Amino acid sequence: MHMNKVISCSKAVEMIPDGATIMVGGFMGVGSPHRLIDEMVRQGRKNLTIMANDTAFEDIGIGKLVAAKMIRKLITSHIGLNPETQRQVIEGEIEAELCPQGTLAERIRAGGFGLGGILTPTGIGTVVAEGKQIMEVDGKQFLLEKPLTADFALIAAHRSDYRGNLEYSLTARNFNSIMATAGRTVIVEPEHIVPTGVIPPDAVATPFVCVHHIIGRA
Amino acid sequence: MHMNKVISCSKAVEMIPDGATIMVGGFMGVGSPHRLIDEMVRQGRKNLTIMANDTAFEDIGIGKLVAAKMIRKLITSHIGLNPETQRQVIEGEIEAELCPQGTLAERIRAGGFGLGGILTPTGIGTVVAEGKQIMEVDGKQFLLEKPLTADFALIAAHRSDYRGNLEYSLTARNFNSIMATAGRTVIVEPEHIVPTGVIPPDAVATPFVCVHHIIGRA
Amino acid sequence: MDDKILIAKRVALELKSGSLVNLGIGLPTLVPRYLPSDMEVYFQSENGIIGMASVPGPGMEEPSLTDAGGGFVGAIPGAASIDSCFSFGLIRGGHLDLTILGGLEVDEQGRLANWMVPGSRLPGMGGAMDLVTGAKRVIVAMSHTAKGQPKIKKQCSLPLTSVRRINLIVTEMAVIEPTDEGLVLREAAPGVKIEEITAATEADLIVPAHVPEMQVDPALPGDLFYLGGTSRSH
Amino acid sequence: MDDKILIAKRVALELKSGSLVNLGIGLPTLVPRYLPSDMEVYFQSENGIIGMASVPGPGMEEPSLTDAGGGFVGAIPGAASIDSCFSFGLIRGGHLDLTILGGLEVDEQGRLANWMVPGSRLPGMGGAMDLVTGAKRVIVAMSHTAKGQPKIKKQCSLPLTSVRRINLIVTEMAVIEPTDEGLVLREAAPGVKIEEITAATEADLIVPAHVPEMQVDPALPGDLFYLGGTSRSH
Repeated sequence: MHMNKVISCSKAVEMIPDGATIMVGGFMGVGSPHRLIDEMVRQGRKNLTIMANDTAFEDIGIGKLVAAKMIRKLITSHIGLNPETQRQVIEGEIEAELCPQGTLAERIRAGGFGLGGILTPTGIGTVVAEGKQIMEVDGKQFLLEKPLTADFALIAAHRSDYRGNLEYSLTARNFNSIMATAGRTVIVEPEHIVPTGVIPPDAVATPFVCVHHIIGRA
Repeated sequence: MHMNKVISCSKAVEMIPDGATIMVGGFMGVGSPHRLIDEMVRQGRKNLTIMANDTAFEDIGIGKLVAAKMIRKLITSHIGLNPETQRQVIEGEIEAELCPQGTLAERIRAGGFGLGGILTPTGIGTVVAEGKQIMEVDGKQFLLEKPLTADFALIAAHRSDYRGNLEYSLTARNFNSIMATAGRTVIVEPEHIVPTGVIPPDAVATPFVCVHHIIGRA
Repeated sequence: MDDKILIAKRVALELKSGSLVNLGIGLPTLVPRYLPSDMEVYFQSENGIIGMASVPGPGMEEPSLTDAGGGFVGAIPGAASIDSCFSFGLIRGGHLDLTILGGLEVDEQGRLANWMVPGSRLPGMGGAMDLVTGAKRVIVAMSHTAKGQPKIKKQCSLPLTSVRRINLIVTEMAVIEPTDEGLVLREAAPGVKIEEITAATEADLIVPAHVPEMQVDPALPGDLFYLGGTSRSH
Repeated sequence: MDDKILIAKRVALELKSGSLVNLGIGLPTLVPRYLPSDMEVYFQSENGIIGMASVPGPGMEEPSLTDAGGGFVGAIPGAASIDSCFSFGLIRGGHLDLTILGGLEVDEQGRLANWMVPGSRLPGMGGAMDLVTGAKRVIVAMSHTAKGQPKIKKQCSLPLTSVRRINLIVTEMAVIEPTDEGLVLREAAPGVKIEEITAATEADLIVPAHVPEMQVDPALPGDLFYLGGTSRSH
């Protein structure tokens, strides 16, 4: 017998307080935890800090959190396909930190893996470098970008076993497997839950030790 | 029709000159490219710089390169189970740089992924930190460890397709998938070669674009 | 010939068999249409697929297989899925042979600005900064002017995407190569005079004694067929 | 009771259900034998498996499933394979609840030296530095003395593995906890007097008014059964 990590969507969202810092998986809505997002909107959280690649579209994925004005701060690489996010950012309703996509992914990984930051050539000589430390290593310049962690990581997966081993599907993987390492509490919304042992060790993309709660069938 | 990357073991080793810098996959011989190593010994390379987790045992894996006195410099985390490596290092025949295992893995990844180095807490306050830069990030100290790349990465895999998509098996994965990103020429020795398309996209651990040559059946 | 198709056909000549290529949104996704059928080029979409192809046909869209704009795509046999760290590791680590991007401005040193217009548009840089900094080769495919104003300028007025010098600019008027000496006019589009190019370019152009005409195949298809191209249902 | 078995039985009491644990080579691999059967503890081997178990039986060894010493192991249903970056990412990133390691020396500040003896043994640190620096909890399981000399010293004479203060020392004589105030004697082994412990310890020990006796179950098996334990054929 082993611990059952499955909980309901509403119970999971009840754990998340106003003001929480939350990583949300997905890329333009693909591979986002849609049921968790809908439940967040239903329960009405506010003042959230959201870290995510993008805010999708106005009526899809993380865009719904924007539309419901639940976000105080946003760390993201792209908001160009969501005019409402741009409006809230330009009008100062959301404080936005724009971060190059590859840097964002590495910063989250660094947070999850205990590294003090990353040294990247991306952003050198651009506005992204403003106020940041430049490091010279063997004659080349790199920007020091700091690690990111979050109170919660809300991720989506294709399959989970009852222990929390995860498989992803194609481009729905994106930031999910990385965020799974960097949330202090990691909640996964899988499309399917299978008996433990069904996912072979080599097919596991996120090992069960990273996952704290699994959202059960609707 | 697509390019066929399969070559013979002897042709592959002929590409490697004396004095080359080579990453070799494997952990205590498990997941090492044994046929490539045997062929290296047969063809008799010298003055090699080898980067590998360990030197296995005297008659297994990388230990054979040590026994044949082919190594000038070694960057590794552990030589404790190979007395001949210890002898050559203590007597100055091999110049050894000992590196904590997690740091070694990240340095190789940093080399493969274009990062300027890694910032790790591992080694702070120990002999490993001597001569290295300490960075303070948000009040915590980290050691700057530099990236590693190599002329060649010799790796082992469970299956390859003809394009070079790779799957690994259990603990035979270890450093192989990481080194596959960091060698300027990457040569894989798979246990099996399968038609392209047989390994599904989500099962690919090393994408084909990282692999330059595939060793054919013996 | 449509300007976009002219640009796409010319850019297609720069692609090499066996190379890994990333295409920006819009014009760059027209390029694959104009590759010789015996050439195998691998397309990476930075959201996590290597071996991107078009959707095989209507009704065969897969919700978990999209490009960086969220449009449905397909995949070649032997495609590989990767996470965002691996995807950008390939880009930053020099594994990406070529990226083809649109541009808002390019300066005399060959530096690109393509990610924001202060005060009016704040889309975020997405993957553009990593792509321009890390790809082995960067081709900017863009219209030569915008609203009659040159886009190739002495200085970019917009924020730079990277300080890295890009490798080639292809417009409907010309092919221009940024070099140590400056911007060199390499080719002129069919029927376009060199004076017209220099007049439409704010930056100084180095004009060699002989500037050949841009060679593209007019027999290749002339319809706007984008890789991906199948929008999502939102 | 054999010293090693006593230590292993005592360390086993420190493990918690649902936790992720890494075991050093040697003595620490005795510990799983002494866990209650209803407790589920997950063992990581840093060479890339989470959910390590013993080989299910003779003839069922798998060449690609080994521990960090190269010995054959098994895996629980729902085990996961990971590469070396992920393995040490878990260790460095605070995902590893506990590591149990052998020790050569521990100093008065609770700092461990366990990876080299200058001039005579140069094994390399392997994963030890990452483990001691990164694990949430570090237990050192070792003999109290070596050749009659104390291993718990005022200062380590050997190079440190990490400056991080370890959490607990378990020997055949005592359980000792490094704290802000110094090394606190928490338990004495059955039949061992406190004076014997302080005499065998070079570092100052803080001895509370009441030092309970180490409680281990003598009914548990007394044979040396190591996790892994199946050597390779070299």
